Amino acid sequence: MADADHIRLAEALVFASGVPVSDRALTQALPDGADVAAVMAALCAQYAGRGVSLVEAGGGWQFRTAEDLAPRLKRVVKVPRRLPRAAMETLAIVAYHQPVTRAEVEEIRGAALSQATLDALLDANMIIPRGRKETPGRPTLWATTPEFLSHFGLPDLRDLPRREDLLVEPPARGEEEAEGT
Amino acid sequence: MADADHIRLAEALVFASGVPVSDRALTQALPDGADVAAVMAALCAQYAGRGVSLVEAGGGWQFRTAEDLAPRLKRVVKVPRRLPRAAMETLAIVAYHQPVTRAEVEEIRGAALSQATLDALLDANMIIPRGRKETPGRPTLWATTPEFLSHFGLPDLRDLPRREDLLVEPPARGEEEAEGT
Amino acid sequence: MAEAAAHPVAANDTPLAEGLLLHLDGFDGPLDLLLELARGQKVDLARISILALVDQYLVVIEGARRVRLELAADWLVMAAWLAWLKSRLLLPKGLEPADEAEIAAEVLAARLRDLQAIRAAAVWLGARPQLGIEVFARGAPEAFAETETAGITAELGGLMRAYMAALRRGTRHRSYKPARISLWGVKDALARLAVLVGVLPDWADLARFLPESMTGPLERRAAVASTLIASLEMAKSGLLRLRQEDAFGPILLRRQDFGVDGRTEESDG
Repeated sequence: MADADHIRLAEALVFASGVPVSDRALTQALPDGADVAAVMAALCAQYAGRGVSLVEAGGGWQFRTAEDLAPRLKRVVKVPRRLPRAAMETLAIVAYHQPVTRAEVEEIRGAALSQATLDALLDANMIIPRGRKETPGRPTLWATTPEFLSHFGLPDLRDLPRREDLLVEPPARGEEEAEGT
Repeated sequence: MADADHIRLAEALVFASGVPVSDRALTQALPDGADVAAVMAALCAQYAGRGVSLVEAGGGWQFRTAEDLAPRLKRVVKVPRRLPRAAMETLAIVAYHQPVTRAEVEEIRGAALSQATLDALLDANMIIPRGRKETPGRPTLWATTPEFLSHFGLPDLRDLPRREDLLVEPPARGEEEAEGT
Repeated sequence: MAEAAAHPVAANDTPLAEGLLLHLDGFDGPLDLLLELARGQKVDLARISILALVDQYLVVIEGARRVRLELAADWLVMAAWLAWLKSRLLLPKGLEPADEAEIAAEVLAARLRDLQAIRAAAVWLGARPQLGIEVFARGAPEAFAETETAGITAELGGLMRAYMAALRRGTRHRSYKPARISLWGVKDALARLAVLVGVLPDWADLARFLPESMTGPLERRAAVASTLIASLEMAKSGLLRLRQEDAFGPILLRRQDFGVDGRTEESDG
């Protein structure tokens, strides 16, 4: 059973932070011997069904507004624009094939990567250079950032769906296009 | 009795807001006829005794870490300084064009380089003078330090991302090189 | 069906030129169009008919060229490659060129499946609640520690953004000089090929017939496209032979073995 005091402390720590709080940071903050996993599970349960929920994303824990409130919050809060389709596809390629060069991204999409797309992904802090490929010209390798995971609410890169699962049910093209525009 | 759904929405709103949320703003955001006072009283009660509490301050409602926990959190969260934008730009230019004079940095950035920016980079141990350029006035040449590399996780300057991978259409290269001499 | 209406290209009749043009502009390149056409076949992507796909693509490109003569090079390169693929696929099975084409067709199908998977992944990602768009983090985070003055926080992504911002600002101050673009046309390519093919005794890579002075990727792609079209033109009139070992591999050309002198009248002048 998780200690009520530990739960309060973890709650305060994660609530106060603007970015996800790692298990390591929690272990440091809680008294020695505290069971971080049990504490976080208990805290998760306490927030179930509330207007704010505790999620694991991007290498740590973070409180976020509940998903179902999105339409009503959007009316009040000003939200930035979503990434356009080309940027989302490029991001998906980087996520699945990282580390990957620009030429490889272009090869898979069969289209050149535009400056606008590259800028949008860099500005949104979704991708980051991660070394060079040891081939002629030593092209830059790209990878996703921790913010990418955090932005899409993914605990880890392993939580991306498997390729086979993606190909099972092709999404309706109509919807997709409506979203892309 | 306050509606549970209204409480959730109010909770999410106060949580997501960067500034205290006034009763007026809450009235506007909640459905018509919602009893804001009752909603906020219920929400306050929900947070009583938790690691976070709902307080009325600064003309509105906001969440605050429970006062008794603040001292225990202090040791953990560290907020390192961010380099200002001008400093980051200057550092990037020095990294790519080193050794480089101050005038050359200004030329590339298209903006004057203040002494404060130079000092900030020197203080952070990111750049270092590396000789003088043999032109009239013998201006100081600047280069990056080994700390710069380790700070950005680069094994070597050769591992900086390729310029051509950052810019799909490089800005008029010939011109720039001619000016760089 | 909305799908059928949106893609008149699948019909037998000449497609409506205007709708088609709008359509082509909406695609992110030839592979994107091919995938859309393949999905129009409404079967598992593993079982699409490559021959039907080739026909549909060529119809679209032909239609587009009728309305707009200058079509981006990559559309034409793909068209030429698909035309080659089709000619080989129609050969009786068991012949070496036919087997080559089978492999090339499989490679193409695999690329389409890869793109399809990525597109599905992008849709999956886009459907997730995104931070700052659908769900929101604490608006007013509380920082507890005294600022650590010794350390700085900076990561490579920020450094790159800063560099690009600096370069952009820097170049804005310079006066704008439009870059001169001189593209290598089909006529140029025909003339050059006619001269060079006669000199070469054996198979040679198409890339060797490109003009030497090409400054950028655009010029290069244009030159590849026009040289390819020129070589197809010359192959049609029996002046040379074309060969490609594997899909997206180098295109090889050689003078027709017998009888015909590779030189044309223009090249003598």
